[in-house]
Amino acid sequence: MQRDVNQDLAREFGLSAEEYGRVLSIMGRPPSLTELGIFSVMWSEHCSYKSSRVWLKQLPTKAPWVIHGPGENAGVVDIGEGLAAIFKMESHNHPSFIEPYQGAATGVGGILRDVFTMGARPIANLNALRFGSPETTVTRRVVDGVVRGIGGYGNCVGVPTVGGEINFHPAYDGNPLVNAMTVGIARTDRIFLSAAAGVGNPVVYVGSKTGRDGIHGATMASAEFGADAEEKRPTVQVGDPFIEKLLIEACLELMETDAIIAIQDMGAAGLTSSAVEMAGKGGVGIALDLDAVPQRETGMSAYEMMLSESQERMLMVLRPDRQDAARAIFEKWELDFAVIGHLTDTGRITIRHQGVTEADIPLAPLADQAPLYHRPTAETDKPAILNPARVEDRVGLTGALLRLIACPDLCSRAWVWDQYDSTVGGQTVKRPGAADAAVVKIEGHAMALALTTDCTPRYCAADAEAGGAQAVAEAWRNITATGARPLAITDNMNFGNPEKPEIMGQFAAAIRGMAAACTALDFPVVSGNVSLYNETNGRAILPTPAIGGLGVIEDAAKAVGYALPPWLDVVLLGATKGWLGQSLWLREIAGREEGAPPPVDLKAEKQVGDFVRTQILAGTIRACHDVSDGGIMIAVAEMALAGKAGVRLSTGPRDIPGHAFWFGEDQGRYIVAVADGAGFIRAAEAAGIAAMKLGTSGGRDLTLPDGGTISLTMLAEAHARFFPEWMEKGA
Amino acid sequence: MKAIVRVMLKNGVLDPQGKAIEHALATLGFQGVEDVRAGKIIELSLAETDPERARASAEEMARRLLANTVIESFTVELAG
Amino acid sequence: MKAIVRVMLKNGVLDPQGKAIEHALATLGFQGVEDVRAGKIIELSLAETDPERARASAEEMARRLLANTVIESFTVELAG
Amino acid sequence: MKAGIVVFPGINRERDMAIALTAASGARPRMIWHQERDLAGLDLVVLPGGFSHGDYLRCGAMAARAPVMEAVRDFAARGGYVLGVCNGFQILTEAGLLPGALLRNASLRFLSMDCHLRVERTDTAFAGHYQKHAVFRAPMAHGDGNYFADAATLDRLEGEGLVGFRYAMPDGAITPEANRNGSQRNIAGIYSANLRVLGLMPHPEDLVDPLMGGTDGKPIFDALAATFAPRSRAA
Ligand SMILES: Nc1ncnc2c1ncn2[C@@H]1O[C@H](COP(=O)(O)OP(=O)(O)O)[C@@H](O)[C@H]1O
Ligand SMILES: [Mg+2]
Repeated sequence: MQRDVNQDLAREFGLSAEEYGRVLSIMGRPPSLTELGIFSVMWSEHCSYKSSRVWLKQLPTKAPWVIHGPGENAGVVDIGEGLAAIFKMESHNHPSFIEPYQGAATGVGGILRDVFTMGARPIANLNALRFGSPETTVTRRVVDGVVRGIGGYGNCVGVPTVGGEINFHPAYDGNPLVNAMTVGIARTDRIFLSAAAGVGNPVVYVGSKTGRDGIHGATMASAEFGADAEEKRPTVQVGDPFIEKLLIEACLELMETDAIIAIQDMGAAGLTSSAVEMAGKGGVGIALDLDAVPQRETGMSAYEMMLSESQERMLMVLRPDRQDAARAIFEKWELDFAVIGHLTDTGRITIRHQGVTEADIPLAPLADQAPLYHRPTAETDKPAILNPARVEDRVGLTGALLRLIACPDLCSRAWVWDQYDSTVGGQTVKRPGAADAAVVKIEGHAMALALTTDCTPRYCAADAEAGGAQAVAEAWRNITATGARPLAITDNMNFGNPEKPEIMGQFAAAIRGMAAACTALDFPVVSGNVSLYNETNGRAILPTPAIGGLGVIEDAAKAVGYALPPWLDVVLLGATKGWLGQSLWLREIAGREEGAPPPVDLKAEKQVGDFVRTQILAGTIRACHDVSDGGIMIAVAEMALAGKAGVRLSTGPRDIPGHAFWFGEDQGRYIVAVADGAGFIRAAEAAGIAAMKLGTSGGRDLTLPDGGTISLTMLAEAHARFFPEWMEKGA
Repeated sequence: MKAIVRVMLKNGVLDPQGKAIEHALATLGFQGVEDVRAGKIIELSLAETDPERARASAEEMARRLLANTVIESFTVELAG
Repeated sequence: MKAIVRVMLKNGVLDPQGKAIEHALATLGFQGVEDVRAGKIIELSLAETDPERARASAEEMARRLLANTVIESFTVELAG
Repeated sequence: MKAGIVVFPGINRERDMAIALTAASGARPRMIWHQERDLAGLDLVVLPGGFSHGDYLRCGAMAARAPVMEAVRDFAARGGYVLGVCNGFQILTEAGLLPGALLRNASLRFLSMDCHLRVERTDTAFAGHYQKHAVFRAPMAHGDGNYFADAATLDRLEGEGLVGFRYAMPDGAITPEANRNGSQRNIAGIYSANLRVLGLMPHPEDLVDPLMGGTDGKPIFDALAATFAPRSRAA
C-alpha cells in the first residue's frame, strides 16, 4: 500500500481532523503509514472507549470478593476454596452480520482468549443474541449462521455452551447483536496479568500465523453500517477452533510453570493493541522485529502485520531463562512460537521490518492523549404509565397463552441449544432449559457456578434507566432462583451512534440504572465491553445493555431448576400490580408497544430474593422460576412443560383484571413449588413478603382460572413449533 | 447437462482444513507438499441442454447459494 | 505441479448435503435441477515436476488419507 | 482396572472419561499422548470424544493415522479391550478396527441432546451390567454420527450379533423418530468380532452422576471395572 499519509488518509482511517492534529503534535512529524494505522486503531471507539469511558466510571466495581475489576482482560472474583471465577462478555455484532458463521465463531474464540489468557480453564460459554424481524430471509440466514458458528467453535474447543438469550425486533434488522460470554476457573494464586516487566525480557508470539485477516476490523466495528457494507467484506476473519483448543492447553500447561511474566491475547487490532497495552501497562518500552513474526502470506507489510486480526494468537513476556522450556511446550502442541522482540527502557514502541524502522511512537502520550469525549446527551422523555384497566382483553387467557408461548420471543429455544454441546466437561448440573441460570459444577469440588445473561431491550427503549436497572436485577434474580449467591456481572453495552445526543442519553441513563441496581444488590461490574455505532442507514438498534451474571452455590446438589414436580403447591412470591406497559402481552396480543416499563423496587428485589435463596438452601423449595417476559402465566407454563406436570390454577385477585394479573410483568417475583403452601406463605408473610398460592401441580393439563384447559402435549407443540418450522423452510 | 461447481476459499482467507491436511500429509511421510487448499465441489445434473444457459444458471446458483462469496470464490465447468 | 483430488461419496451412500442443496435450490426457485451431489476438492501444490510421479503420489495420498474408500471414491487431475 | 485414555490434539472429552473410569474403578486412568506407542500393562484403551485434529477432512481421519494407533491396532489384535466413544468411534472406523463409517448427521446439524439406547446384548465386558434390551439414556453431542456400512456388512454385523446398541424410543421401540442422526438400522454402537472393541456414538461418560441428571451410563464403566477387578486386586 503506497499512500501519502495526510489528513485525508487519516479520515479514511477513522481519525477526525482534531485527532490527527494530536497525532502530529505527539509525533512532531507526519506519521508513517504504520504509525497512522497504530494511532487509528488504538484511538478507535472499540479500543479507546472514547465516548463511553466517562460514563463507565460510574459503575460500581468493588466488593470484598472482587479480585480484579475492569481494566484487565476479564473480571476476576473469589469464589472460595482458593479458586477464582474469571469472566467477560464481548460483542461481535458487525462481523456477524457480514458473515454470520465466522463472525459468531470468532466472537466465541475471542472471548475465550480473554479468559484463558488470565490463567483460567474455560468451563462455560453463554451468548446473548438479538436478531431482526423473523419475517425476513436475511434474519433467518443470520440466525442459522450465528447458531452454527457458535456451536461450530464452542463444540470443537470443548467448552460447554450452557446458556444465553435470544430476542427478535425489527430494530436489529441489518444489525444483529452477538454477545458472547466465557467463564473460566483459576487458582487465586495463579492469575496472569498483562503488564509487561523486565527490560530486555523476550516478547514471544504464539499460536497461529499472521495473515491479512480483518485488517481494520477494529475500526470497522466502530463505524456505522451504510450501503457500502458490502465493500468492507474482505475484512472477515476465519476462526480455527482446533488451534484455539491447542492454544488453551499449551497456555495452561505453560502457566503451571513460572515462565510467564505477562500475557495478553491478540484481539481487536491484533499485535498493535496487545503490544501497546502490555508495554503501556508495565510502563516499559517495546521493540518488535516483524521479520520474526510467523506469517501465512507472503509480502506482508509492517502496516498489515501490525493491524492484522488473524485469530488464535497470543503475546507473552517470558523469563529469559524459561524460554526454551516454554518453546518445548508450544512445539509439543504444534503451535508457532517466535521471539519477536524484547522490552526496552525507552517508553516507546519501535517496529522494525526488513531493516527499516516502520514505527517509533512514545507510549505514554499514545495512551494518555487518547481522545476522551464528553459527548452531548439528550435524554428521552419517559413514557406515561399505562393503566391496565384501559387495555381491553379481546382474546381471553387461554388464547393469549397459546399465542404467547408460541411467539418468537417466548417459544422454545431447544432448536438452538440442541446444536450446542452443553455437557462436555461432565460438570453441567443444569443445562439450557432446566433452570433460570445454568449451573456448572467445579470439577473436584462440591460447589458450582450459576450463570446467566439478561436484558430486556424493549424496556430499555422505553426507559433506558429503568431498563438498565431491570437487566441487572433480572440477572441477579435468575441466579438467585437456582439457590446460588450472585457475585458479580460483566456487561456488554450495545448502542447506536454516540455522536447523536439521544443515543448518548440512552447510554447515560442505562448506566445510571445499572449502577443503582448493582449498588443495591451488591452485584458489582467486573468486566465488560462497549459496542457503539450499531445503526443501519441511520436507524439505531434498541439500547441493549446485556448483562452476564455469575453466582456461586457451595453445594451443587442444592441447586434447583424450574421443572415442576407433581403434587406440590405452586406459590407466587413478590407483589403484583398487573403491569402491562411494555409487556409482551401488550405487544403480541394487543398489538401495542407503549407505556412505561415495569419499575424495579430494588429494596423489595433484595428482600424477596434473599428469602428465596434461603428457602432453596433449606430444601423447602423444590422448583423455582422468576417471573419475567409474559408474566405469571408464561412462567407457570414453562415450569409445567419442563417438569411434564400439569397445574390447576386458582382464580387471581379480584382487584386486578385477569389479563393484567396473569400476563403483567411486574418485577421482583418468583414462582416456587413447595410441599406445604400454607406454611410457606405464612413464613414469607412473616418476612414481609407478599405471597399467594396460585394452584397445585399434577396431572397432564394446565387448567386456567377461566376454566380453559390445555393439555401439556398441546402446549408443548405450540411452544416447540416456531424455530424448526422457520429454519427448515429452506435456503 | 452436468455442471460442476468448484468452491474454494478466496486467496488470503485462512484455510484451517487445508493447513491440517498439509500437516497430516507431512506426518504420514509425504514429502514435497508445498501447499494444500481444501474446497467443495457440487455436481449439478441439470435438465437444461443448452451449454450457455446451463452455465449461466449454475453460476447464478453458485452466487446465490452454493458459494459464500464473502469468503469463497467459485468456478463452473460443464461436463457431458 | 498442482494436483487436484476430487473426493465424492460413492453411489449408494446417502448424500444428505447434496439433497439439502437440491431442496434449497428448489426453494430459491431454480428449476430443472435433477440431482445434486456434494463432494470435496483438495488442491495439492507439489514440488514434483514430473507429471507421472506427481499423479502417482497424489493418488497415494488420496488412498492413504484424503479419501475414505469405504464411502468415497476419488479422481486425480493434474494442472499447471 | 488399568485404563489408558489416548489424547489426540483436539480431543475434549478425555476429562469426562477419566471421571467416569475413576469413579467406577477407583484407579485414575493413564493419559496417553498420541505419539506414544507403549500400551504395556493396560487392560483397557479408551479413545475419547472431541475433535481430533479439528476433525478437518473427515472426523477421525488424521487421528487414525497417528503413531499410537499402530499400538492400539496391535493391542486389539492381541485381544485387548478398546472403547471408542464419539470421535473415538469415528477414529476406530477410520483406522479399520471397526467396519463402516460415520457420515454427517442426516439433518446436517450438530445434535446435542439426550437419546435413548437399547442394549442389544449383555454378554460383553461393556454391557454386562445392563439387562438384555434395557433402555438407557445418554447424551449425544456430534455432527457426524450417521452410521453407514454397505448392506453386506450390515447383514454380517447383525448376523454375528455385533450390533451393541441402537437408538430407541424410551420404551425400547426402534423407530425412525428415535434415530436422530440417520444411522442405518438405528445403529449407535458396534463390536468387533471378538466383542472386545466397542465403538459407541453417544456419551455414557457424561451421565454417571445423579448431579448431572442421572447414572444411566454408569453400568458400562462398572461392568468394565468388574471385568478387570480380579487382576487389579492381585496387582
Ligand atoms: N461496559 C463495560 N463495563 C465494564 N467494563 C468494561 C466495559 N467495557 C469494557 N470494559 C473493560 O475495559 C477493558 C478493555 O476491554 P476490551 O477492550 O474489550 O478488552 P480486550 O481487548 O481484552 O477484549 C476490559 O477490562 C473490560 O472488562
Ligand atoms: Mg483481551
